Amino acid sequence: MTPIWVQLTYLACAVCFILALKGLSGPKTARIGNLIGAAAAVVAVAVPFFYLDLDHLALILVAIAIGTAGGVFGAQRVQMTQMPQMVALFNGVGGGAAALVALLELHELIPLTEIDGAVNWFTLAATAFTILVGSISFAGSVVTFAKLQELMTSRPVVFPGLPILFGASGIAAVVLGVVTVTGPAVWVGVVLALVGLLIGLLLVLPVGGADVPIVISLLNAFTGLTVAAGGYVLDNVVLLVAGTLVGASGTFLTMLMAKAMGRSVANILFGALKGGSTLGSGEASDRPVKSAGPEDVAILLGYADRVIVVPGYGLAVAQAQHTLRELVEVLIARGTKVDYAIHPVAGRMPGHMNVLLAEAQVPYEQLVEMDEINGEFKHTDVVLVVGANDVVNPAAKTTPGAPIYGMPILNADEAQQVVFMKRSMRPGFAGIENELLFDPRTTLLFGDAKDSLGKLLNAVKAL
Amino acid sequence: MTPIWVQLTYLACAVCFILALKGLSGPKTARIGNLIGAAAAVVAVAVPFFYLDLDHLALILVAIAIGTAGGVFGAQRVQMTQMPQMVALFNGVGGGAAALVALLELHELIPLTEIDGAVNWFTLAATAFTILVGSISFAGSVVTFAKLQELMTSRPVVFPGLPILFGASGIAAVVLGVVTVTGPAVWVGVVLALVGLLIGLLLVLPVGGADVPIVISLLNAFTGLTVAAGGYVLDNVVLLVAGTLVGASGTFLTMLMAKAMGRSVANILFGALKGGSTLGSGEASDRPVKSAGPEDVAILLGYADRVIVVPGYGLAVAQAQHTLRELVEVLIARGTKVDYAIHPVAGRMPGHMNVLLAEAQVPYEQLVEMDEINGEFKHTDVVLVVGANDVVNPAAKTTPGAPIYGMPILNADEAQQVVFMKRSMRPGFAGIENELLFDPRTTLLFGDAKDSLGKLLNAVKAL
Amino acid sequence: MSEPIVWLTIFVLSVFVGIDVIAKVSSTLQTPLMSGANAIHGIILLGAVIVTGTTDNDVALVVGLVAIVLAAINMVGGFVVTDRMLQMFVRKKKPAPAPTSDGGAA
Amino acid sequence: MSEPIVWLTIFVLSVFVGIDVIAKVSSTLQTPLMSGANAIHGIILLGAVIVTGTTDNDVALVVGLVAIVLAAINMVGGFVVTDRMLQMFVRKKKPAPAPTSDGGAA
Ligand SMILES: NC(=O)c1ccc[n+]([C@@H]2O[C@H](COP(=O)([O-])OP(=O)(O)OC[C@H]3O[C@@H](n4cnc5c(N)ncnc54)[C@H](OP(=O)(O)O)[C@@H]3O)[C@@H](O)[C@H]2O)c1
Ligand SMILES: NC(=O)c1ccc[n+]([C@@H]2O[C@H](COP(=O)([O-])OP(=O)(O)OC[C@H]3O[C@@H](n4cnc5c(N)ncnc54)[C@H](OP(=O)(O)O)[C@@H]3O)[C@@H](O)[C@H]2O)c1
Repeated sequence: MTPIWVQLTYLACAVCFILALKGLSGPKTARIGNLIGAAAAVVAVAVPFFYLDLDHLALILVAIAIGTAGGVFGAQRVQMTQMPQMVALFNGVGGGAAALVALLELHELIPLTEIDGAVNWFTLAATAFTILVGSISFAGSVVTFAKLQELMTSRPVVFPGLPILFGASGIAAVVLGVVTVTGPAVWVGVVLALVGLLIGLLLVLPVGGADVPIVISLLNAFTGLTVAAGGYVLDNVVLLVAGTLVGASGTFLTMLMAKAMGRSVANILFGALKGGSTLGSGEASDRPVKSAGPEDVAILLGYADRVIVVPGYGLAVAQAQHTLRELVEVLIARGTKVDYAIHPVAGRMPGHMNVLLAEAQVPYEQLVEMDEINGEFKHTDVVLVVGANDVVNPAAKTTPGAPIYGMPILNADEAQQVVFMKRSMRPGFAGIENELLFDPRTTLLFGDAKDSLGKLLNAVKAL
Repeated sequence: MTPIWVQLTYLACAVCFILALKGLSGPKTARIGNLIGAAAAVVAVAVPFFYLDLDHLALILVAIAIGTAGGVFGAQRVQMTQMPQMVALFNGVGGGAAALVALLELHELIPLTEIDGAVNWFTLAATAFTILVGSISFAGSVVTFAKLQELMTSRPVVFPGLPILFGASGIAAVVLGVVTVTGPAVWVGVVLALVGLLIGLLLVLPVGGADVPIVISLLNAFTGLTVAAGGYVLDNVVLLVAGTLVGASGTFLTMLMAKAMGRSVANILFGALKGGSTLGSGEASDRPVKSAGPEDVAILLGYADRVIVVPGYGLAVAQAQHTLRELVEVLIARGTKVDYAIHPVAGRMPGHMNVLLAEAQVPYEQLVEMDEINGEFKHTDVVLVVGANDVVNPAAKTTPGAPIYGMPILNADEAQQVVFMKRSMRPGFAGIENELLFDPRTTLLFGDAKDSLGKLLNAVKAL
Repeated sequence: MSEPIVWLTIFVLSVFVGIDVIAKVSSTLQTPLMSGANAIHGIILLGAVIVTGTTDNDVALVVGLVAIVLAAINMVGGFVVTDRMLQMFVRKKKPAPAPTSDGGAA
Repeated sequence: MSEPIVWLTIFVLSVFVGIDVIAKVSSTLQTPLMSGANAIHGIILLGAVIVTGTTDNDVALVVGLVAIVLAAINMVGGFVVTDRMLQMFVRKKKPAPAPTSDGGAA
């Protein structure tokens, strides 16, 4: 019988996790929420050392130390733009850990199944679930990491037999799960884990690079559910509650993210499988456009009263946020009113632009959300689009059938002048042409955003 | 052992109650939410008839039939303006039922306490809690009913020994509670119930009439908690979850309501006890004002382009909502733009004005919430204040220390002309003078709102 | 987990659900919400039925029957009155019976 | 209540809490929220410690230690990285280091 104080402590930790999530969803309380979660996690992990007579104490502590060091190192070193892949990696190892724990638990349960009624089928089913889904989450997260870190192509990977292989491994997983319940054996669990790895791979390979953040969120929810199932197996309420919280909120968050991009989760996952990539083409257009040099653009900007900057994924790629901030500061010093228009899905993860610009110390007040700023474009002299594309593409309003049709966009097309900074005529994430590039009021400034911004900055200073 | 299907059904019912509350908090889903709750309640109550071998079946069914008839009769007959007291009454009988059930349960537990370890102290404590708080809720609700139905004075009732008596009965309740745990006996439970009734009485007597709706909400939360405790004692999850839901959401709702009035719950409950009434004076002012007859006001209204109607408690008292709707229809037909400005705490319960005007078939679109309409007063020719007072009293902005200071108000004082319809110069609920009555742009139309509106209607038609 | 802790856990979680679920209520709906919540705790009827149906004491039977009547009033009356209130809110969304309203109040 | 039903009840309630608790998140905070939730499921470390500390099989011990390392990375790394992200959001509320911003961007 677990002592009462232990159970109460676990319950208190579970409550803290609830408060942590609650805190994390508001801007003022987010940081303290995260700290509450961390404190609760530390307390919960410390508890078994006090009431259980644990073997291998030294080894366990060393393992914790290694993991902690690894986690801190990775978390400190990662750049803001690499956040999504870092979260993916952390999530993957968590899923892996859950699968391993479940395998060990299966190993311990097997002798007990000899005794009649000592193990109910539900426990075995939960164990199988954890092994399977934990492995899926692990493999899937590793692939997402590889895609985002550009260790492999970030375009959808599809091969002819994929749907069949996927179906077959799904059936195998179900069969193995049933076997785990009816005639449990460790090897069955191990095979189940391998099948899980395969499924994880097949699930994420066909997803296009830019959809990956949504898949990360989904796998995050998966891992939460495995932890919840693990909590059931281990009879531990804090695992159950914490895992379920993450599973439920993660699923909901995934749907929120997908909605912000005007997509459904099923479409993201299986779009490529159903034939046809989830992305449009990646080819450059060869229609004529008006391009200009930094000096011309500097004059446009230097004598504008009102400028709105639209940052996008390219800004993150070019790591040009600091240069951009400098440029904006110079413009403001010249008396121009400048704001940044933040589209909710600009970049490759929600809040990407906020994080990026915050890193460059851009004052919070200058970041204006889409709904607030959309009315101002028509009174704006110049919109400076830095590495963004889809978030200002009028096709979202005008072209039914386009992959982004229906997504709310920034009304850059209503401004007097639009300047695009990009490297080529290649389309953005959605792979469709942007009519705004060909608009007579639009000027293109080709080149890497960091280079261009540097030149632009000098040119503006020289005015 | 309770059959699994029963447990699952109970759990499903508990989930339905969650969905019911969720539904009830959104305008589009409110009605279906209520129906889901009702369906779940019926199913849950039906369950024991199928799995338990209940005695006294006929009597039980008759009792249910009587209660159902009573409930339906009361609910159908009640007028919209009497809603608060009806809710209070329903809540009170619920609390009473919970207390009685707990008394019966205590009676059944006593023989078991002889057996070592058969009954844990927590169960006895929960039983005592239910008896006490159920009785408080019953007595308190009956007093609130009497106050609102004007069976007794609605002003705070305070007598010299009240705080001492209150304290003494509190101590008695604690002692009896401890006795119930240590040496349970039915008579102890009965005395505890009586003490609970006394506490309920003493708790609500000092509360001023207009604060009563908040107290109803609080007692509602109390009853929820007793039902939750009853669920623990009876080992019934649906009672536990449903009761806790109501307890938690009721407490939260009470705080929301109090906040909307710029008060704290403690202040409402104990303000009168702490010496000094919770209300200001009820005396009429004798400063000079400008008053006019219906014909003059009809001319004002008839030739205005923009009129805003501010309904208040007096409209409910006078039952003048139908006449008011007619007047507004006539004005609209004449080409005037007319809306109703709905202050969140106008009247005597939240949403009072919505319910009242909805009863009179006023189209939903004409009811505009405070935040939306507050900007329009300055472009308004005439504001017609019908039986409202505190919700347009500028003292909320200008007089620190006034009981309503800090409460957001309708900016009627920004309009070109203000017409007040009231019977006298007596103040509103908060008992403080309203400077707006003495403003040179203000005209008073004295008399019962129904009479005055009738005359006004005829006068406008005759224009 | 031991029994009281189980119940405590369920209680605590229900508190969170209870608060979060109504956190977004507009002030207009506070009264129907209060009334609906009031109806929900009428589920004590279930407890009253069980206790009454399993007693063999005459006084207890009478008390139990009284409890059933009271609880049924609470439950049934509560849901009916809430529905009546809500009917009024919802009814006049589009088929508003005011032919004159469109012209002036749009 | 029987054990699986208890767990089911706690599960169902936690689902509601999990959804309601984040229902109001702004899109800006979605990434830190995802990251924080990710850290929370690192609590599987607790399970890994218990399982590893009570095994007497060598292979199981090794597997368990691996699980502990992975889980600790998840948990610790998750909270640290979330804090790093949030630090950026919060830091520049008032002491904004942009002396020029007031004049033009107000
Ligand atoms: N935020 C999220 O949560 C999220 C998650 C997944 C997917 N998405 C999707 O991502 C898209 C985001 O839109 P977006 O407008 O930010 O990005 P985008 O549409 O992908 O466009 C990025 C643009 O940046 C340019 N670019 C790339 N590297 C550059 C560099 N080094 N210097 C200058 N320009 C560079 C690219 O053109 P060149 O190649 O010609 O330079 C491209 O036109 C949306 O479609 C959204 O649905 C968002
Ligand atoms: N809504 C809620 O949830 C709630 C709950 C509790 C308390 N309250 C409080 O109640 C107040 C509500 O403000 P309110 O402006 O609606 O009401 P109020 O300030 O109480 O004023 C009501 C006015 O109506 C007049 N009146 C009464 N009967 C009348 C009749 N038959 N014909 C014509 N006039 C009549 C009264 O003046 P005469 O006597 O001179 O006629 C009085 O000036 C606020 O202070 C609020 O905090 C609200």
